[in-house]
Amino acid sequence: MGALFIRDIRLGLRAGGGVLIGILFFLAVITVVPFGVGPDLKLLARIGAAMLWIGALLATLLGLDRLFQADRDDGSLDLLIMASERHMLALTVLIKCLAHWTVSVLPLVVASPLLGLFMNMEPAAIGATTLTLLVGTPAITLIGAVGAAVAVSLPRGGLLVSVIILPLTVPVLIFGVSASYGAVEDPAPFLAPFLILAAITLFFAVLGPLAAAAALKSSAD
Amino acid sequence: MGALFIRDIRLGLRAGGGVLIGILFFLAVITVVPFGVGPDLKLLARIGAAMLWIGALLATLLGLDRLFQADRDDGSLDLLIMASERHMLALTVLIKCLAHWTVSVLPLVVASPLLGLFMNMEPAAIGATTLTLLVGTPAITLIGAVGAAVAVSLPRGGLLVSVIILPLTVPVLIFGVSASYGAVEDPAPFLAPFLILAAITLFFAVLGPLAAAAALKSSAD
Amino acid sequence: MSNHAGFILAAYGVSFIALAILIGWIFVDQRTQRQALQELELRGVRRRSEAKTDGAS
Amino acid sequence: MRLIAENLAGERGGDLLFEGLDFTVPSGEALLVTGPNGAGKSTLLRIIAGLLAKAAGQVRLEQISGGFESLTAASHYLGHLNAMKPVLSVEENLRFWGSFNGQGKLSIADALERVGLGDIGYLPFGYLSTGQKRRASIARLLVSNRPVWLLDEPTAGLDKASERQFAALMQDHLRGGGIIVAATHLPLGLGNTRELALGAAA
Amino acid sequence: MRLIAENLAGERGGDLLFEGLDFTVPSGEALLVTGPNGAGKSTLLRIIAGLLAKAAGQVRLEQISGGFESLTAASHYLGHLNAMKPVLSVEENLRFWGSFNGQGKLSIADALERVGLGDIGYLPFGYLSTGQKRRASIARLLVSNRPVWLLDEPTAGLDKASERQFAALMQDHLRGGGIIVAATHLPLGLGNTRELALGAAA
Amino acid sequence: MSETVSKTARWIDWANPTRFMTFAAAFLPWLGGLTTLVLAVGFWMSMQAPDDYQQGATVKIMFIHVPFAWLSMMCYTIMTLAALGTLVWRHPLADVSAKAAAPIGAVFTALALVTGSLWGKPMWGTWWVWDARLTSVFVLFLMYLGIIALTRAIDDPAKSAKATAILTLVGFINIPIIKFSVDWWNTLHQPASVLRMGGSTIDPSLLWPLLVMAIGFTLLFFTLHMQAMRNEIWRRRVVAMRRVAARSAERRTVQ
Ligand code: HEM
Ligand SMILES: Nc1ncnc2c1ncn2[C@@H]1O[C@H](COP(=O)(O)OP(=O)(O)OP(=O)(O)O)[C@@H](O)[C@H]1O
Ligand SMILES: Nc1ncnc2c1ncn2[C@@H]1O[C@H](COP(=O)(O)OP(=O)(O)OP(=O)(O)O)[C@@H](O)[C@H]1O
Ligand SMILES: [Mg+2]
Ligand SMILES: [Mg+2]
Repeated sequence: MGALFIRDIRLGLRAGGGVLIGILFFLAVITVVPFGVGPDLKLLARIGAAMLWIGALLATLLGLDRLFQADRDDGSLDLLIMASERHMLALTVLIKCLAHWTVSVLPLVVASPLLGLFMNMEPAAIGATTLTLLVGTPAITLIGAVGAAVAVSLPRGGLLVSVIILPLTVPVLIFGVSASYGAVEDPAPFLAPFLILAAITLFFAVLGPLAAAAALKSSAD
Repeated sequence: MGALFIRDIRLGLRAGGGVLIGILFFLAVITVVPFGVGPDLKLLARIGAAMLWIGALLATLLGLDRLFQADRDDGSLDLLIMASERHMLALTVLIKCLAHWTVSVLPLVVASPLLGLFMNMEPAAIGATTLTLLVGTPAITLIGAVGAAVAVSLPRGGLLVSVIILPLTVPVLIFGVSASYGAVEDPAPFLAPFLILAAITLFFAVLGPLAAAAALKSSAD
Repeated sequence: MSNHAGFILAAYGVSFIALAILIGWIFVDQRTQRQALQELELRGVRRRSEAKTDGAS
Repeated sequence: MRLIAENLAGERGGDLLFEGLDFTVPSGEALLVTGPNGAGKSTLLRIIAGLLAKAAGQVRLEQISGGFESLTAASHYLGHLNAMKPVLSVEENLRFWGSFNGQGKLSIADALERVGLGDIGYLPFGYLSTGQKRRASIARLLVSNRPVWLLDEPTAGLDKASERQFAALMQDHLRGGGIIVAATHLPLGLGNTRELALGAAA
Repeated sequence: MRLIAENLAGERGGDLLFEGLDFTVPSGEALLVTGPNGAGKSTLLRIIAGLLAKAAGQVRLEQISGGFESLTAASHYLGHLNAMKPVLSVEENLRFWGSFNGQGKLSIADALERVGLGDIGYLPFGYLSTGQKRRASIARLLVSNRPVWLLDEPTAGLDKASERQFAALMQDHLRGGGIIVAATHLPLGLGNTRELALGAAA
Repeated sequence: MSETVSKTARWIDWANPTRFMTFAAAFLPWLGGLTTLVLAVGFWMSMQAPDDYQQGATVKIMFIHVPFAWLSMMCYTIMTLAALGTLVWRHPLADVSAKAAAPIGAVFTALALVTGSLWGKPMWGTWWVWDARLTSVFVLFLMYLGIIALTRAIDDPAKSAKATAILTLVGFINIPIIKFSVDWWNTLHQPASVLRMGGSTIDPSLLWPLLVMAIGFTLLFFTLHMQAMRNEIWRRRVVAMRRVAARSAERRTVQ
């Protein structure tokens, strides 16, 4: 299992452009929003958390469709499925998700405080947003794994994967954003949505790999 | 050449599930936004154009990295390069870009007025955004093609170059969004950024394929 | 209240057209499949076994 | 240990490719699956490997030794695709499969030596020639210990010397009590083999 | 028409694989390139096809007939990869290459008939078995007319019957004044062939 | 235990595709006729219905909008049951049913959205607001389209069946989640307040046409669904027979 994690991390760093393209896209999102809302710093600060979340959500989608596709194309997926008695397939999926998250999403989370500064957000808001991103984005990857597994046999599943999973990521987004707001606006609570967010991540950490494993098993041909 | 266009369109449609997916993807991306920033119609109207552009950028980037990779992986790229006396390679690249744009981006451009309605944008803003998308998104595909070609030719070093090339899409995004706003907000001009946008597209319509073709030629090994 | 007649007509009209297209498509589909089936049967192609073919769905 | 198939049937996209297959491969023997293109050789191997659902019948491993739980778990599958990552070096690829599949028998260096790639383990897998790639995948069979080898055209692309080398490896495996099921158009140069001829493309 | 190589050298990643190659293949003859894995057979073919830069020397086609401008333009290249899209049907794939490469000789249906795939042209390429895939790629050589065929292990995965069929196709091509350069480990069953043996893995 | 098995077996036997085809062929003309009749009566009744004192003539849109909205949800429920049928009982008809239902459901959902928008413009002054109910219907529409796209993208029915079933099931969890979470999100930011007629206090003069129309459209749905299932079964037979034909032809050429 550790070996799989290390292999996927290596692959991500060495070959897939995922990391940098993801960050770049994230930056692009954050750069153009001020053009839209104008130089109104207050407004920017208000929608800052939402923008960071939307940017992170969309950036996570980039490259997610290749999560299993690459392994299928070179025959590795067959062997991973065959090994399912040694390593439960759901666990294999979980590890692959973790590696993908570490390589393509973690850098965004790390970069988000900087972008929060650009958006004129308060320090507390920045901290809260980063924290919610850290806790919430794994859920997106895990949900995405289901879509990637369902679409694995399609050579260009990219868009399809996003279509399948975007409606499912809506709750994550909602609770992530509301927790971030909760940290600065007084009536709104922080802890409740944050805990729900954590619960969603944990829930999908179980359900996502199981569903993805089922889809992968039936995809072998 | 027509044959190549038709083949690539077919590939895009068959594998990913059709034009429908393109539109659907965009719909899904745009639905996510109100969940993030809240259902405030005024605010939505203001960031509408920026959101449409971000959605289009994401859709264009999804799968763009596979533009030549897929052909390389199954050996088609070799034959395309070998045919370069019959069909200039730069032209081949251009046709491939066109096909990619037609399948993955054009549906979004067509769907964008509808989404403008959902975002509560004014008719003038909707028209301007659609127009800028139509004129500006090809530039993103063309710039991306250079990155994709470089990435194919230098499996390891390629990443770095793509990351240098991809930031070029940010100006496209900025001029596109400012032209869209120019159409509705008074002090901001529409024509100037729009013309710059058109110029960028034309410029890359020539330079992009040439650069990509050069990279591809040196890539064969 | 006839100033809203346009909206009502549009609602009924759109519904009628959409349902007509749906029904028409289903009938065209029926004819296509039936013709293909008849043509194959004329050429003497037989399903291996009914249950098997359907079961493979 | 015995690999037993009873009344096995395989289908692809609704078409029955073969049915009523019965065979037994005892430990120490090899089964050669032959037949024209499209006869279903690869399909049969994938069914045995547990990657494809069988249309009817069953296939199982009896008296399994070595603590494996099922036929799938006890099998190595070498398909047309090499299951190696082009950007990782040969050694990195093998190290990954070795620790993922466990049950190491040979060290990676030894395995590479046995397939004649001792000196180029540091190269990225994508740089190898066709035959070298195939040999590197054969080394994958050696780094983890599995009694059943399912080989789909294993010698495609190998030169004469490597073919002999590989035949010797298979002999070793059989002598150690292993089982081999190989789909092939070419003679493999093995002694104690049974043959299963699948029909014309059905 | 003659394919001429003079003092040709090829390298990979800084290593000289072969040098000082001189050969001439006149119209109507075949050159068999043999040698162990990693000897540089594929490299040589890719150099002739113009896909790889030569390290030294030159290779050219003299007295080209049929209006081709260069060796590359007059060549068909059949590599390890089939250059076909799995999601498109066999016919769609062939139709694309036919109209992209131009110079049609056989219709697609005829070409498929010649390789024994006449009735499954409507299937997606990805559904074919290994040997059927290879035969479909061979059909690609038939739909566009090119005098020079560069074949890299063309018979890998073919069954005996298809091998004979393919040998007949190559004979036809040679009889029509074509040239064949083939890298292979297996005999191709051709008559008038020259052989070029590349050295051991360098 | 053995009894349940045999019971299931009998039930599955009853619903085998061949019997379904016989049954559908006999039943469909009657169902079609009944549908036409009920819809005609319903249409006539809704034309006769009085205007609402608050909403004026636009209340006529209700007679189609509400049935469409109900059917959009009913259809997804049927597809979810079918998905269970595919995954749990592996029933061959289940996948056919789900695949045939998806486009019909998508059309009804789209019509609910369009008629709702056409009602919203005169009533609320805007085509669209991001309120809980509207948004969840929109997401439902997206999921229909996603499922259709998936069934079209994988052409081997055996493979697309499971993938689609998994997606449908996962999507069903999504509907309550979205409905629930949208409430959450609305309390956080002040939403544009949305007028809504009290569901319970509808005047009988409006209720009866609505009910008749609802029954009519439900019948229409079942008619179309049954016919679409028939088409789908035929389509699969055609594909299977073409393959058999091709294969026997190939055997001839090879030998
Ligand atoms: C695009 C916009 C709209 C959508 C997507 C939509 C959706 C729905 C849905 C899903 C239902 C069924 C709810 C249920 O039974 O639980 C429904 C019922 C209903 N809608 Fe709409 N609606 C829209 C616009 C409107 C407008 C503008 C009005 C009137 C001003 C309206 C009035 C009603 C009424 C009266 C019912 C039935 C009452 C009930 O069962 O609660 N809707 N709508
Ligand atoms: N994914 C698939 N979907 C549908 N049909 C398939 C699929 N893969 C293979 N087939 C069909 O199944 C048949 C058997 O294929 P298989 O790969 O088992 O043949 P094979 O005996 O291995 O042939 P070869 O010698 O060419 O490798 C072929 O006719 C092929 O067209
Ligand atoms: N892309 C590459 N980069 C660097 N070296 C390479 C590359 N491709 C091949 N090589 C090396 O070049 C040598 C010759 O490779 P080539 O593919 O020409 O051999 P071959 O004679 O075709 O062998 P085979 O019989 O296995 O096909 C090999 O040693 C290989 O490691
Ligand atoms: Mg095979
Ligand atoms: Mg080679």
